[in-house]
Amino acid sequence: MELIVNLIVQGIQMALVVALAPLLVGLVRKVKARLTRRRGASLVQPYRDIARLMRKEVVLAENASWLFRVVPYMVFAATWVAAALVPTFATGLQFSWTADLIAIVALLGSARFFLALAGMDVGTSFGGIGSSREMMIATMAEPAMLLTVFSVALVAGSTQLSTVSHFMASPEVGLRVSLGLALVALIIVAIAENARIPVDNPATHLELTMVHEAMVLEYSGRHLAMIEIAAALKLLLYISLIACVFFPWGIATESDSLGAYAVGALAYFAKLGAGGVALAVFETSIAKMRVFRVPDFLGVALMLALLGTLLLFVSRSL
Amino acid sequence: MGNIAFDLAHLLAGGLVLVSFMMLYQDRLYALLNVFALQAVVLSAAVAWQALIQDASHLYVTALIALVFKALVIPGALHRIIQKLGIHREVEQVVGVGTTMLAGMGLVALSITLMLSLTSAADAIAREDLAFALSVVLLGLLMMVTRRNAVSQVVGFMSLENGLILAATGAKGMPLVVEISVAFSVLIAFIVIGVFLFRIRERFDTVDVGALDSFRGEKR
Amino acid sequence: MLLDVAISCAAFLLLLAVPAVALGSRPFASSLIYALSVIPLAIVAVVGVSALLGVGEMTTAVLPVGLPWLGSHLSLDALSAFFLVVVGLGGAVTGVYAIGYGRHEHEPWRVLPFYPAFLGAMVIVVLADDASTFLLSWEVMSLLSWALVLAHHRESEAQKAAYVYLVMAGFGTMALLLAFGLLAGGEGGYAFEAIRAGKRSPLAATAILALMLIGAGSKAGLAPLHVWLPLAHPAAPSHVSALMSGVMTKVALYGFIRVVFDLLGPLEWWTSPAVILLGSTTAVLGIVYAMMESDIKKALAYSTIENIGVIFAALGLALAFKASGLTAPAALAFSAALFHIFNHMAFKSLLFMGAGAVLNATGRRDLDGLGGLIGRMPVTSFLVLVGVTAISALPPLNGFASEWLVFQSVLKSPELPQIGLQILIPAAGGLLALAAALVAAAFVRIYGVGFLGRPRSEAARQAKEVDRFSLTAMALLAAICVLAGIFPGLVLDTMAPAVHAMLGSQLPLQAEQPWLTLVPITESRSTYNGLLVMVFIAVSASAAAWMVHRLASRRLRRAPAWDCGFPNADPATQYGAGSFAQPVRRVLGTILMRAHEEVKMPPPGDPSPARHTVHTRDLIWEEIYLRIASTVNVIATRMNHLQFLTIRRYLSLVLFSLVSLLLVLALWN
Amino acid sequence: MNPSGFDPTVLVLAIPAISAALLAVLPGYRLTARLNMLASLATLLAALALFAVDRPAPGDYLLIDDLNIVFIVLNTFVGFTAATFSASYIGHEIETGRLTPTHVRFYHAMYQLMMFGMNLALVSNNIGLMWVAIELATLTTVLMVGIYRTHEALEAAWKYFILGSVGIALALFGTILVYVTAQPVLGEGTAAMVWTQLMSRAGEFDASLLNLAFVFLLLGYGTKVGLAPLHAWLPDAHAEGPTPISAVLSGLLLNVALYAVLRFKMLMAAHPEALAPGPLMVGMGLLSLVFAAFMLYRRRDIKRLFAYSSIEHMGIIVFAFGMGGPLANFAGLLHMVMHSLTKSAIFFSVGHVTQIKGTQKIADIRGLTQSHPVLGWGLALGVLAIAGMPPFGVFMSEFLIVSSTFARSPVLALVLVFGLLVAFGALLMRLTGFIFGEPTGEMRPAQASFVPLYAHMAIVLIAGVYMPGPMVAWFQAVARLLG
Repeated sequence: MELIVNLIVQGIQMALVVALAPLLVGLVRKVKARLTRRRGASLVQPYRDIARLMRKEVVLAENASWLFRVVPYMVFAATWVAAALVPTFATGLQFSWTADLIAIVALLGSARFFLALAGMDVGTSFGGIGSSREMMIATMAEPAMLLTVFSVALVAGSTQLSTVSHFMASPEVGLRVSLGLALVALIIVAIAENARIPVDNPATHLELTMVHEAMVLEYSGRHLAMIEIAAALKLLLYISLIACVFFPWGIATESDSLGAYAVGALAYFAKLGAGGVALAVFETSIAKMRVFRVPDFLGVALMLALLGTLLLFVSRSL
Repeated sequence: MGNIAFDLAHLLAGGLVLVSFMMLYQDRLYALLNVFALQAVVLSAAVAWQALIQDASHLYVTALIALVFKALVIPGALHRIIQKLGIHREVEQVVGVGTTMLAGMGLVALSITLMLSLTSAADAIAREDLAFALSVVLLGLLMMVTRRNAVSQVVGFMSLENGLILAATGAKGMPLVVEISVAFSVLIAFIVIGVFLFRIRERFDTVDVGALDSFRGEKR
Repeated sequence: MLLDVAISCAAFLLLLAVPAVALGSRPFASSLIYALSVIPLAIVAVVGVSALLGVGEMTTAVLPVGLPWLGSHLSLDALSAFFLVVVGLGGAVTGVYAIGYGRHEHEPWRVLPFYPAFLGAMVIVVLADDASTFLLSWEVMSLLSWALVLAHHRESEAQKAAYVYLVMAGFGTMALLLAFGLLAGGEGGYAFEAIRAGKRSPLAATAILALMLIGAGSKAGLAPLHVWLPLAHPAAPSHVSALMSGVMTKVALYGFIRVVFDLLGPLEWWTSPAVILLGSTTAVLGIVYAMMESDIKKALAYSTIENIGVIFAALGLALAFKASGLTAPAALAFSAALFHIFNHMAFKSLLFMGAGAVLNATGRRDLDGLGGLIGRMPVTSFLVLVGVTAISALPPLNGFASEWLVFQSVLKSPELPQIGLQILIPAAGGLLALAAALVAAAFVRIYGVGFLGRPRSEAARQAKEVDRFSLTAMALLAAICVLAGIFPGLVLDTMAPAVHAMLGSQLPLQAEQPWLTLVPITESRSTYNGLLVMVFIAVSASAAAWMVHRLASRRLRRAPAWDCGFPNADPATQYGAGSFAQPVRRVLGTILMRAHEEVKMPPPGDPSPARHTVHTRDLIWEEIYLRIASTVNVIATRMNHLQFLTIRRYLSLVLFSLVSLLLVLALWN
Repeated sequence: MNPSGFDPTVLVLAIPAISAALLAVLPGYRLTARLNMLASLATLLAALALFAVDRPAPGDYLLIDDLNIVFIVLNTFVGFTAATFSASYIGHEIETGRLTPTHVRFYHAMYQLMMFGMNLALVSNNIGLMWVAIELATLTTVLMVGIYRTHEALEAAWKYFILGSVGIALALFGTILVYVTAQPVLGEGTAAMVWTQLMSRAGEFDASLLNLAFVFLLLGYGTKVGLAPLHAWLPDAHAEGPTPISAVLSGLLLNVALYAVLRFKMLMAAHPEALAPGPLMVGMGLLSLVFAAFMLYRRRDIKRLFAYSSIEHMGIIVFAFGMGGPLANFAGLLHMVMHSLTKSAIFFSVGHVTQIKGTQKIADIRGLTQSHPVLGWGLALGVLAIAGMPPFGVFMSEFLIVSSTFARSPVLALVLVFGLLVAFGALLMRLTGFIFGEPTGEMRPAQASFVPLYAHMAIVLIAGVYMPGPMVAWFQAVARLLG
C-alpha cells in the first residue's frame, strides 16, 4: 500500500515538473514584460509554442547525423530525470536514492554535454561558437555548483537531497555565513546555467552574443520543442533545488498525511512563483555582459562557493 | 762509523735535492743538461755509499748505470738532439724562475715534514733518504709541469726517476732495485731516442710538446 | 597454483619475443603474435579475478633468478590480483585490437618482438615480491616501451619523445632505487617480507614517500614529471599507446600503492596534503593542456595525466584518513582510486584505439584534419562516443561512478581531526570539480571537432570503417564501460579484498543493497544507482520520442544547414580545434600557458588575408626541463675544455692531486 | 697439490710469452691472426684449468687466490674474444691499407706480450713483480696505440706514454714505501714484497707510512685505471688506436690496474689503524663519474665517447669498493666484470661500424638498425647495458650499489645517482642518433664476426637475470676478502 502511495507521489512529482515548467517560463516572461511596461504574452504562451513546434515538420541539415536527432530526447530525458529527483513538495520520494545531489549535477552535465555535441554536429560556425562558449561557462559553473554542494553536504553530512532538506528544516542549522555564501553562489550558477541575463539572453538572436541559442540554432520542429521543454525543466529544477535546500519550509515528508502533502504543494507553488518573479526582476535590472566578462562573474561564484566551504571549518573550529 | 755513514748518506741525498733546485733555476738547455749530469753523478755517489754501508754489492751496478748512462750517455744524446733538430737553446718557462723556486721550496717543506712525521718508526737513514727522495720526485714533477719544451720535460722526468732510485736504494735490502733501475733506463731510452721522437721528427721540425698538442685528439 | 599460472603466462609472453624476432616481417607474423599474446593475458585476467573472488589460494613463489642470494620472489595477493585484472584485461583486448591494427604497421619487426615482452614485464611487476625483481621488471617495462615508442623512428618527434621518455624513466628508476635503498637498509633486506617487517623513522618514511612520488609519479605522469607522457604515448603505434596510457600508468600506480600503503608502514598525517595537492593540480593542469592540444593522441595523453591526478588525489585522501585511523573513509577513498584505475584502463584504451582507427582510416592525427567521421565510420564513432561519455564522468557510465566515489570521500573530510586537512581537502575537491568540468569541455572538443561536423580534409572525406578485430576490441571496452557504470557495486565488491589487504577495512558489501545501489557509507548519506539512472533515461527518452512521434508530427525534411541564413560550404568555416579552445584558453590559458593571440591585419586596400595566430608556452617544460638541459649543457661545455689541455697541464693536474692528497695526509696526521 | 704436478699458472704465462715470440717472426696476417686467436684460446683454457686443479701454494712470485682468479679468467676470456674480433678487424685494415703486414706482425706479437704482462700482473705475488708487469703491459699498449702513425695516433700514444710513465713512477715510489714499511717487520729481502706475507703481518706495520704509500699507489695505479683527474691519456688512447686495443684497454688493462689498487686497499684494510682507504676511493670514484658523465655530452668521436664512459664506470667501481662492505664489494666486482664484457662488446661493434662508415665521427653514424640491423641492435644492446638498463648485469650491480649506499650515506648516493643520470642522458642521446633515424653514409653490409659481440652480450644478459650459485658464492667470498 505504502509502495503504491509512494509510487503515486513519485509519478505526480514527475508529471508535475513537466507540466509546471513551461508555466514558470511564461511567468518569468510575463513579469519581465510587465516590468518593462509591456503587456507581454499570456502565461500559457510557452505551452502554445511547444505545441506548435511539435506539430511542425523537422528541417534537418543535410549532413546532420543520427546523434543530432537523438540528442533532443536524451537531453530532455536527462533533465527530466534530474528534475524528478529534486524534492518539490515532498521529500523521501520512492526513487530519490537513485541519485544524490552530485549525480543530479552530473545528469545536468550530461544533458549539456550532448547538446554541445549536437551543436558541433552540423558543422556550422554558430553551432561551434555556442558549444564552445557553453562549455566554457560550464567549466566555471560546474565546479562552483559542486563546491556549493560540498558546503551544503558538509553541513548536512549528506548529499542525499531528502536528508539535506530534512536537516535544513531542522532548527539546529541556524544562520550560517557559509550557507549564505553558498546560496549566492548557487544563484549565480543557476543564472548562468539557465542562460539568463547577464550571462546569456534567452530572447536574443543577435549572433555574436548568443550562447545557448547559437548552439541549438539548427534545431527545428519537435526537436526544438524537446530542447525548449528541457530548458524550462532545468529552470524549474534550479528553483526547486534552491527552494528545497535553502528554504525547505512546508515541504512534506515521507510519512506525512495528505494534508501535509497539500501544504507542501502550496508552499512549493508559492516558492516557484517567488523564484520566477525574483528572476524576472533581477533580469530586468541588469544588463547583459560581454561573453568574456562571464568568467569573472562565474569566478565570483566559484570564489564564494570555495569561501563558503572553507569558512565552514573556520567558523566551526572557532 | 754509524754516524759517518748517516752523515754522508744525508749529505749526498741533500745534495741531490740541491741539484734539483739548481735544475729548476737553469734557463739554458745545455746548462740544464750539465746540471742533470751532475745530479746523476751525485746519485751515483749516493747509491754507491748505500751499497757500501748496506754491504749490498748489487747496488754498485745501479750506481754504475747511473754514472754511465745518466751522467754521460743521455746528456750526450740530448746534446746531439738539440743540435740536430736546432731547438731553441732556451728553456721556455711557463712561470717565472722565482715562482717555481718558491713552489719547489714549498714542495720540499711538505715532503720533509710529511716524511719525518710519518716515518718515525723507520730507521734513520731510510727516513732521511725517503724525505729527500720524495722532494726530488716532487721537484722533478714540478719541472715537467713548468717547462714547455720536450727536452726539459724529459730531464724533469729523469730527475723524478733519480729520486725513485734514491728511495729504492735507501730502502734496506730491497730486492729488484737493479732490475728497476735497468727498466727505468730502458724507459728513458725509449723516451729519448725511441720511436716517438723519431716519428715526431719525421713530421715536425720541433719536439716542442706544444706543437703536438695542437691536435688535441679531437679537433675543435 | 594461480600464481604458477600467472608466472607461466608472463614467461610465455616474454619468450614470445623470440619467435617474433625469428618471424621478422612475414605477412602472418603480426596476426599470429598478437593473437598468441591475447591468450595468456586473458588467462592472467581470469587468474586475477579468481584470486579476488577467493577461488584458489594466494601464494608466493621463489624463482632461482634475479638477485642471487635472494632469488626472485613473486607473490599473488589481492592487490596484485586486482592489477592483474587491469593488465590482463587491458592487454588482452589490446591484443585483439592489434590483430587488425597491426597489419597496417610498415615495419612490424620494430613492434612485434617488444610488444608481448612489454606485457610480460608488466605482469611481473605486479607479481614481484622483492625489490630487485620489482625494479628489474619495472625497468624492463620502461625499456621495451621505449623501443615501442621508437617503432616509427624516422620521425624526429618520435626520437625526441623516446629520448625524453627514457631519461625520465631512468630518473624515476633512480628515485625508486633510492626509495628501496631506504626501505631495505644498508644490509640489503630486499624481500618485501623483510621490508614490511622493518621499522623506519618518520623522516625516512617521508623521504620514501617523496621518492615514490617522484619514481612512480614520473612513470604515471604526475605533474611536473609528466612531460614525457604526451610526447611518448602518441608517438607509439596506437595499440601501444593504448597499453601505455591504459595499462602501464596503472602499473606505475601499483608500484606507488604497493610501497606506500603496504611496505612503508604508518605515515604522518602531514605527508598526505602533498599527495592530494599534487594530484589535484595535476588533474587541472593535465586537462587544460588537453584542452589546448590539437593532436588527438596528444590530447588523449594529456587527459591521461588528468586521470592520474584524480587517482593520486584519491590515494592522498586515503593516506590522510589512514593516518588518522579512519579506516572506513580511507577504504572509500582507496576504493575510489582503484575503481578509477580500472575505469581509466577501459575508457582510455578505448579512446586510443579509436584514435588509432581514425589514424588508420585517414592517416591524420590533427583534429583540424578530421571531422564528419560519424557518418563514415559509424561504429567506431559510436564506440568512441561511449568512451568519451565515460571519461567525461557522465552518468550512467563508469567514469562517473568512480568520480562520484572520490567526491564522496572528499565529503568525509570533516571527520579528520586536523583543521588543515579539513580546509585543504574540500579545496582540492574544488580543483577536482574544475578538472571534471574541463574534461567534459575537452572531450566535446575532441569529439565535436574530430568526429562531428563536416570533413575538414580529403582524407577524412574518404575515411572507411576499420576492420572487425579493431571494432570488436573497442566494443568489448565500451561494454566494460557501460557495465561497470551500471553495476558499480559488483566491481567494488570484487575489488574489496584488495582494499581490505591494504587498509584492513573495506566498503560495505554492495551486492546486498536493493536494486544494486551504490551505498558507500549509509543510505541516508549518499546513494547512487547507475542502473536505475540508465533505465530512467532510456525509458523517458524513448517514451518521449514515442509519444512525440505518435501524437505529434513525424515529418522530416532534409535541407541545407541554416547557419543564420549564411551557410558557407567551406569546411574551414566550422569551429576548429583552436577556435573551440579559445574561450577556455582566454580564461585559464593566459595564466597557465601564457597564451596570447595575435592578429595581423593587412592595411586597408591590401587584399592579402588577415592572420590570427595563437602563442602558447609550456611553462613547465620551459622553466624546469629546458633549464636543466641548458645547465647540463653549460657545465658540459665548460668541462669540455679539459679535453683540450696540453700534456703539461695534464701533468699539473697529476701534481696538483698528488700535492693535495699529501697535504690532506699531513693535516690528518 | 695435484698429483700430476701440473700447474696451469705457468701455462697462463708461458703461452702468451711463447706465442709473442713466435708471432714476432711468423709472416702472413691470416696465419698470425689465427695463431693469435688460438694462443688466446689456449690461455683461456689454461686459466679455466685453474679451477679444475688444486691451487698451487703461493710462492715468492706467483699466487692464485680467489681474488685474482676472477680477474684472470675475465682477462683471458676477453683476451680471446678480442683476438677473435681482431682477426676480422685486422683483415679489413689490411684491405684498406691502413696497416701493412709488417705492422700486423708487430701488432700480434705485442698483443700476446700485453696479455703476458697483464696475466703476470694478475698472478704475481710480489708487489715489485706486479709493478714490472703492469709497466710491460702499458708499454706494449703504448706501441699499439701509436700503430697507425697518424698525427693523432702519435699524439695519443705520446700522451699515454708520458702520463703513464709518471703514473708508473708514482706507483713505484708507493711500492718502495710499502717495502720500507714492511721491512722492519718481515726483514730485508723478498719477503717484504710478497703479498701473502704482507697480508698476514699487515697489522704490525707502521700505519702512517702505509698511508703515504697508499696515496702514491692510488695515484700511480689510478692513472692506469683512468680516474679523474689522471685520466687524460685514456680517451685519446682509446680513440686513436686500433679498436681491438680499445676493447682490451677498456675491458682489461683498466681492470688490471684496478686489481693492483684493490690489493693495496686490502692491505690497508687489514691494518686497523691505517687511514681508511674508502674515502679517498669514494672521492676519486665520484669525481671520475661526474666528470666523465659531463664529458660525454660534447664528444664527437664515437670511440672517445665510450672511452669516457669507461672512465665513468671505473669511477663507479672504485666508488663501490671504496664504500666497502659485502654488498658494495660484491656489486663492485660484478660491475667490473659486467663493464669489461659490455664495454669490449661495444668496442667490437663500434669497430665494425667505423670500418663500414669509414669514420669515427658521431654525426656521420646514423640509422644503424635500418642499414645494419644485426650490428645496430648489437650496439644498442651494449649501450643500453652500459647505461644501466635491465635486464643486463650492469643494472643489477648499479641497483646494489645505489640502494646499499643510500641507506648508509644519503649524500654520496645522491651524487652517485646524479652522475649516473647525467651519463645516462648523454649515452641515450647518442644511442638514439646512432641506431635510429634515416641511415647515412656507406650502406654496404658488414663483413663481421658477430660472435664475440653477441657472446658477450649474452653473458651480460644472463648475469643480469640469473647468476649461478657457485659463482655467487665465490664472488661473495671475494667480497668478504676485500673487507
